[in-house]
Amino acid sequence: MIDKVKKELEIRFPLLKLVREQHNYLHVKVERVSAMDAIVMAKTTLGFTTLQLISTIDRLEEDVFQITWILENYDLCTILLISSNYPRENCIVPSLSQIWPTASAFEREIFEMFGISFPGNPREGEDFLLEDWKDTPPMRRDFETEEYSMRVYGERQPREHLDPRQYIGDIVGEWNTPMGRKREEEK
Amino acid sequence: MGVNPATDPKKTTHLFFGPQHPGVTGNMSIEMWFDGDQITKAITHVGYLHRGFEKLMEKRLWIQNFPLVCRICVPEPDINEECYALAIEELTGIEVPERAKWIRTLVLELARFAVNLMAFGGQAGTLGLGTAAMWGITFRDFVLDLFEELTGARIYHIYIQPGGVRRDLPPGFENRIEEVLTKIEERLPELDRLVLNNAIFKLRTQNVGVVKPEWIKEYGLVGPVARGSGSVRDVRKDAPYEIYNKLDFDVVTETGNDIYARALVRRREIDLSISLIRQILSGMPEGPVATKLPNLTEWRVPAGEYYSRVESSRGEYGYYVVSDGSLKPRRVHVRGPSYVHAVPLLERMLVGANIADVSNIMVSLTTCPPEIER
Amino acid sequence: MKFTDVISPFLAWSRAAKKVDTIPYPNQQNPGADRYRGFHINDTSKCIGCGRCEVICENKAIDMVKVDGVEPTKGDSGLRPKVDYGRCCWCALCIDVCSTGSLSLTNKYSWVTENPDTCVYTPGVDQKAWDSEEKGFRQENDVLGWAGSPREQMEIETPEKRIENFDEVVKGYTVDQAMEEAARCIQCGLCISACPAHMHIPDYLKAIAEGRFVDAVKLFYDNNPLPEMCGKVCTRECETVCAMGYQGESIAIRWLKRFACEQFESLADVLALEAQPGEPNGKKVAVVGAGPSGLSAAYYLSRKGYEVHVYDRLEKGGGVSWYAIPEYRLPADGITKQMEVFEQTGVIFNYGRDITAELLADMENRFDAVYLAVGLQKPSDARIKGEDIPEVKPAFDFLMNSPDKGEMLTGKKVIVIGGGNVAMDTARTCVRLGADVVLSYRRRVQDMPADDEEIHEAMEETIDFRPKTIPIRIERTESGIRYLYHEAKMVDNPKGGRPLPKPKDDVEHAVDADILFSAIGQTSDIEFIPESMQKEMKLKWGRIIVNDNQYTGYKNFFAGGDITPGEGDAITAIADGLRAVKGIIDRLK
Amino acid sequence: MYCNQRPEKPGNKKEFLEKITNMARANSLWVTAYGTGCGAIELRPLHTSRFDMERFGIAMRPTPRQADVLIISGYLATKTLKRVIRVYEQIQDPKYIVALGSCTINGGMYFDSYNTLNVLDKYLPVDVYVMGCMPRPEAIIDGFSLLMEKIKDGRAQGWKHYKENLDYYRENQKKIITDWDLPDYNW
Repeated sequence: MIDKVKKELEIRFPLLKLVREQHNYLHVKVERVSAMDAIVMAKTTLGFTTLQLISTIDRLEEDVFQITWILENYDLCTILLISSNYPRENCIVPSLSQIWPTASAFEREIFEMFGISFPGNPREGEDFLLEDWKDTPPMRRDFETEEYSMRVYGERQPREHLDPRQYIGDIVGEWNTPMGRKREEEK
Repeated sequence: MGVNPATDPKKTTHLFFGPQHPGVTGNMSIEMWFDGDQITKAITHVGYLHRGFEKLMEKRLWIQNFPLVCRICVPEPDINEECYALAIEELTGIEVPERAKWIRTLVLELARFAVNLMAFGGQAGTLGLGTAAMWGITFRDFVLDLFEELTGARIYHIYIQPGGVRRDLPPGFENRIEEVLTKIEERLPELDRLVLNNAIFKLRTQNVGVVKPEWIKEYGLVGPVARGSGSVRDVRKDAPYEIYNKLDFDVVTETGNDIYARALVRRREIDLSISLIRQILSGMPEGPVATKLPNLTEWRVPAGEYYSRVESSRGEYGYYVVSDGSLKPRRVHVRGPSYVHAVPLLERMLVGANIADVSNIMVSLTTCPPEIER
Repeated sequence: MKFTDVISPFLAWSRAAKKVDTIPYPNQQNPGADRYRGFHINDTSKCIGCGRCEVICENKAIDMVKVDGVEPTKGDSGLRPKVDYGRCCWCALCIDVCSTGSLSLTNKYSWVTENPDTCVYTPGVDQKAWDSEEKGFRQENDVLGWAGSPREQMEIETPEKRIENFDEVVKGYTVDQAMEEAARCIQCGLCISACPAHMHIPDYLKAIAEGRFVDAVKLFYDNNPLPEMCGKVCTRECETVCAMGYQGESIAIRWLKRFACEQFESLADVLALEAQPGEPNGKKVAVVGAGPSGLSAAYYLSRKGYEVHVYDRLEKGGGVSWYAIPEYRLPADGITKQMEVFEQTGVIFNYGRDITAELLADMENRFDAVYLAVGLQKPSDARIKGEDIPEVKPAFDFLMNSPDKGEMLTGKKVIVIGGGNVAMDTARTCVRLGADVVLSYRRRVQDMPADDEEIHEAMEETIDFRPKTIPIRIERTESGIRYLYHEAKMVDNPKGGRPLPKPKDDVEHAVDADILFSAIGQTSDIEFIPESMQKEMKLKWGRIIVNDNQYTGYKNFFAGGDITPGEGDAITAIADGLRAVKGIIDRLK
Repeated sequence: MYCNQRPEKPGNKKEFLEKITNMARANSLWVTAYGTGCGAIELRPLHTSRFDMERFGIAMRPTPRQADVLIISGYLATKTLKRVIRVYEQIQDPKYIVALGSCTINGGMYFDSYNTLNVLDKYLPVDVYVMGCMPRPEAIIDGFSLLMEKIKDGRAQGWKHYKENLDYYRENQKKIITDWDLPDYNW
């Protein structure tokens, strides 16, 4: 089954990259331009009629968002993951809410958590999990949650933190060698 | 929370159901518009339990996430641990000892058993049948005692870990399970009389909250919601994990499409769990229960992506785990069955329903808000 | 609607006549299960303050804090975990990773309070109601193995093969093995206090685990200019306190050091930027003795801009520890590799110079400071009757003269007296030269001062161990010598300490042999120091007493290494050199 | 519908009257049925036959108007805090708050989460804390016993404190609820 799916996808999308393949599991990476075609093809001709999940990974160092659509062939319990990269700046991804009623909620969440826009989703922008969020979208890699939490919510008492490694090193004068390499420089 | 202070110019009534409402499952709310007592439009509001699990998991070591993932689903934490552990095992190639697989399956079935007891009783509870709800929760408590003995906690077990489980079964544990099973089994017929053979329950649930079979594929419905409408979908059977392929069972399915059918599925799942637990206890092999892991604070999971699936009491549960080869996960996306059940499906099901049935319908989907919000 | 459906619910009333499920006094009658995860307790005497619990805690609920009555010692940081119950989530990860198993959870679960600020306490130090609770979640390391794991096994030559030649016994780690072994480190830093030179052990283990071998070597050179030698023959105090050693095996710190150095053909190239002479400050320092202590002082002084002259009576640098340690433990090519670094640093070596009183007096005039690191020169007397027979030889001299290149001892019978590393080296060298070796030691095997590994390997190599033997005398026979001894029994030492060997009976046992090596230690020879100087210095048992900065008290004279009292191993000598550098810099300011 | 004035200062009754009313209050604690967090799961066994909290005079009420006690069962998301404030303020005087779990004290598991409070008593007056994550039903009963003792002693004055220091609490509340669309006084 998976062989057939793979073959058909490869014929249609020659630039497709295979990520993982198992007897009921296939993960492929496609070009941005052919992502929607691949999804539609999977739904209409390959039998992956169910949308399980839309997931996003913030690949900050590559400056892209990787969007993964997880589709399922309901009768065969077979999973197809289709991933594609979208540039991070003003990221816009086509909406699937016309094809699957479930897509709308996933897309609303991604809009809230990553700031990715899905034009075509009629309910885009409605509050989903957060209420009146003004900071960087929280699931982005450049959002520091601990810093935010300490700034906004505070903590009861600050930690009395003594790192044993540093504490011992200071007692015995580990860094007090003739060359005196500073710990800060090391780190 | 009472009527919205802003007066609506149209003749429809506008009501909030929840989050502070005894009939709501967990902490969520539904905003509804009525024509008479018939709902014309419904919007689910979630996020009251949003803790940013997925963000926190990116900030913690692989092993440190086990205490975190179990908190995503309070009634049935083990599926989260199992699902996350399965993904890690797939990415790292860690082998699970045979006995650990059996113990894991035992734990998962016990948890499913406990949850179905509570959900089955809870379904009656929403109709005012408090006794059934109390019985269900009390039965569940007997199972929690077993969990306490096995794992050291009633609710958050943190028992399943990559490469096995954290502790071996305590001596004589099998007998205690058998005692509890017998005790509950004896009393289940009473519960049946109280719920399934109850005129009130039948009147309030039959032909109410219908899930049409054609919605199943459209929405990707799973678990008792789908199986109450004729689906035979069960990950335990279709893509077996752990030792489910060695156990003998048939997928529970009903064709009533309504709340009663879903309650019946849960009731039959309880029997199935009892049978599975007995099978597991009779076949439990000896051996080690955990594979040795490397230094936990320096443990790097090889780069890769995997979507792991298990069957929870509410249906298929998925974890999309992405590693970039570092000490911490790059991304963990939790896909609970309630996501589609409680948001798109519930919004659609409620249209045309009566105000009195809202809570009933919601509970029949066993929506678990933390799964949606994480 | 069926009539039965109306009736059937009422049957539930039958429950009214049955036993209830209610627990009458829940909080008293329902203790937590045997394995319940409740509140923390800590056996503070067992705890070593490694901070593993703090690192694994995902909630930052555990802080390591100073507590009264626990002082930092070697192998104990003196810190103890303090738990914040406003953070703790009862996951018990801290229990399963506790390296000593001192931390546990009790099965007490009830703690209510009006004041949220009181929910922080240090288990085992602050009194709590559950301190003596016996049940609860305890570590089971045999199930999980999170608290301690076995060491990566290195390939070792079989005894049958290795006695045929002088090749190294241990083969060293492969890259994968080394990275895995180094990754076992939990970065607690207890080893730093145990290492006399306070090397940056956690840092370089981390560097090795991450494959940054260049960084590791640079970190070695921060406080040890002879890492390859230490990587092979160090006494490894660090490994004795390793937190991983309590429930598993300590990390092979020594082998990892050796591994990192062996990754490079030339250490001088690795340190091309680091090991350079410092900005010259016009001051000159003489270092007497090119052993570990002298070399370490020379290296750092030179990098600090001093002009350093090293004097040694031998023809090559490295000192006796280098020459006397046999090839199978420390191959000679490593010496050249490490000496290149010193040359690159600009140290000037004067080899083949006998150290005399005149030379010392000359130094006093020509140099701003002098560092005496001459070591121990003279073999100790065995004080056995007949030790003046020519076949009775000091083992140390035998080792010094490259025995592997000397004549074979095939078919000869050799007796070695002693239980230290020199005795082991001599015995094992003789075995490799084809001799039949008997090793005689006064006390038990476990009392031997040699490394356990050495003893173990020596035992494998067909050496006839005769512990608990008290020598009586050595006689000359027609073909060679005869060694006579009493068998000993151990009696308790009235003054405390190790048990003393006493003759079991009057029976004299005899062994015939061709050669006897006495390896019972060396003593110092300070005759080269002029009497005028000796008067100014503080001497004890022929050793020079120095202060914390290795200062002798005489002019600008410093001393270190074996000539001062101490452990007498290479790493202590290196540490002496480091302290002397500090002392010299301070004094010449 | 809403009261638009500052709360009146609670008057002082005669001491012996106060004692008698406190006695009565302590023995009938009615709890608002609002499961704000995961600790709610252990409240269910509490009102079933096994632990049976009604024998202690503790009962669940569906609406805040009928209740005296609000249980904050664990962490509070900012979105919930807004609802909780409203629920709390609608409870008739006297009212008490029982906080369950570590999360209410110092953030617990979610100390670095961008969406949960760390220190509850900055926003609402808490009378009793029950330690544990999550606390068992037995521990919650202990918590209620402590609350009863407190009420009997007349020490459970959190609600008075809240009224007297309304400005302090409001300031903290408004700091994290940026879209404050509640009436200022909703008694």
